[in-house]
Amino acid sequence: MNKKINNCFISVNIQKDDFDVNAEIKSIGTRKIIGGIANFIGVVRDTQKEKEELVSLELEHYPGMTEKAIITICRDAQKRWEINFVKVIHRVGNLKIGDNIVLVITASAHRKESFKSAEFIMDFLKSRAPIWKKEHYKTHSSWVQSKEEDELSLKDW
Amino acid sequence: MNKKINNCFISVNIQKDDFDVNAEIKSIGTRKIIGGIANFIGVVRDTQKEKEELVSLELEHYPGMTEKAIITICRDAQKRWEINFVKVIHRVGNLKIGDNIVLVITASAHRKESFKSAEFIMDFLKSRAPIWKKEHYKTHSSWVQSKEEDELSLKDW
Amino acid sequence: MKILYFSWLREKIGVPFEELEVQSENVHDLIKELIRTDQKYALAFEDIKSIRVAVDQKLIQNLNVSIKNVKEVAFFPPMTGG
Amino acid sequence: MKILYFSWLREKIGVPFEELEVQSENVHDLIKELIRTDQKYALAFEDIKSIRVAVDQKLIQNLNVSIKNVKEVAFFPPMTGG
Repeated sequence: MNKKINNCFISVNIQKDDFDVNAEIKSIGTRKIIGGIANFIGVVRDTQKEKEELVSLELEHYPGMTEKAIITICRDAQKRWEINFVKVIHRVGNLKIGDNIVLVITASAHRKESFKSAEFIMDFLKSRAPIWKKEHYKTHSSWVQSKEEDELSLKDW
Repeated sequence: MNKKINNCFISVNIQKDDFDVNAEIKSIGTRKIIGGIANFIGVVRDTQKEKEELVSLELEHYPGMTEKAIITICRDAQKRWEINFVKVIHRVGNLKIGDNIVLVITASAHRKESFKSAEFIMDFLKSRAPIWKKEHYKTHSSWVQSKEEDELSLKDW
Repeated sequence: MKILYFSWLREKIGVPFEELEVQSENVHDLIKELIRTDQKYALAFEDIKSIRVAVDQKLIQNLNVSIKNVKEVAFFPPMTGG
Repeated sequence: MKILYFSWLREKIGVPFEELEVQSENVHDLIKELIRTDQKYALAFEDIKSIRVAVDQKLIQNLNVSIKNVKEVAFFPPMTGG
């Protein structure tokens, strides 16, 4: 889903496939007015809450709404900071430890704006994008519970 | 220059050549405990302070000291946040509009720690790494002046 | 109306979505209506505070939101994206 | 002792570095000693507040820092990295 609002290009993809960071950075296109590109990659890690090792992380989402919800988050970021490019790729399906989950790229004339907007988008993705994670272990599975701190951290923005 | 302190791998390179973000992210190696990778790429932009277009940006540095100064910044970041990997590549020489200048990668178990440490390192690079920029235009050249705001922003940390 | 369930709510209800003719005029009544039809809904909606609702793919804050002329209503636990 | 200059200071002095036998015991005196030897130093060090100093590749905050047994002293304007 691609949108261009107030000279800010917003692109959101929900996909099973992995992403190529170089290619996504290249997709920014002309860099004449770009001074800073902030990137964040979320990675499947073993939270080590359980005695056994994580076998896989399953990501379920609400097709249609996920894209819209993320576009809304990106637009909110774009209202607060002067950014020229936002790209969000969120993977769904079954992932393994070390796999990429999510990519957020923001590009701006200024480093602060790119950093803040990427951090803002990541914070809101956590509890505003209709995506749910399930951890699969050898002997059992459990849905990841939302963290109160994630919801509270939104109030700092 | 590579160092490993308290389980944090720190790598700093000053080079003329461009960098490959994918390759640098791959160099993190094992990702078992990594949940977030923050990246920042600084890009040569035309600040449009002058009537004419920027022809090139020349970066001069203090060989030997630059690496040490950046390692010190990375170590300071590592004292404040739980990070497992820091990579800084700073280019020197003659660059054109749109060229990459600097890459900062930090990897951590948690997204906040990786974001904050990357932002911290970028802020300190601005006025603590012995690097100087000269803007070349068709008819004249001028050294980039340090910004008071860059020095002041360090006090927020 | 299309009613969708995600995450453990989907598992408790047993289907990802269902097409239902409903009488209710708002979300609150819809939940009560569902609970009356089958025990599985009563179990799924037991802890209503832990359930989030989207009406036509928009998150709502209040169960009194009208569902007249609405195409889909989705129920799910707090999101864990990112 | 190796004395290095960077950015516009290098341009004003005309060389990136020079090897000098100096008498001074601290940075402050070294600057005065240089200024006595040639007009170009006087011009380069005119606005001393805008000049940063590194002794053996470590930034110093105070010009009274000793330069005894020091290998290199570098003078440069505020840095503009990143």
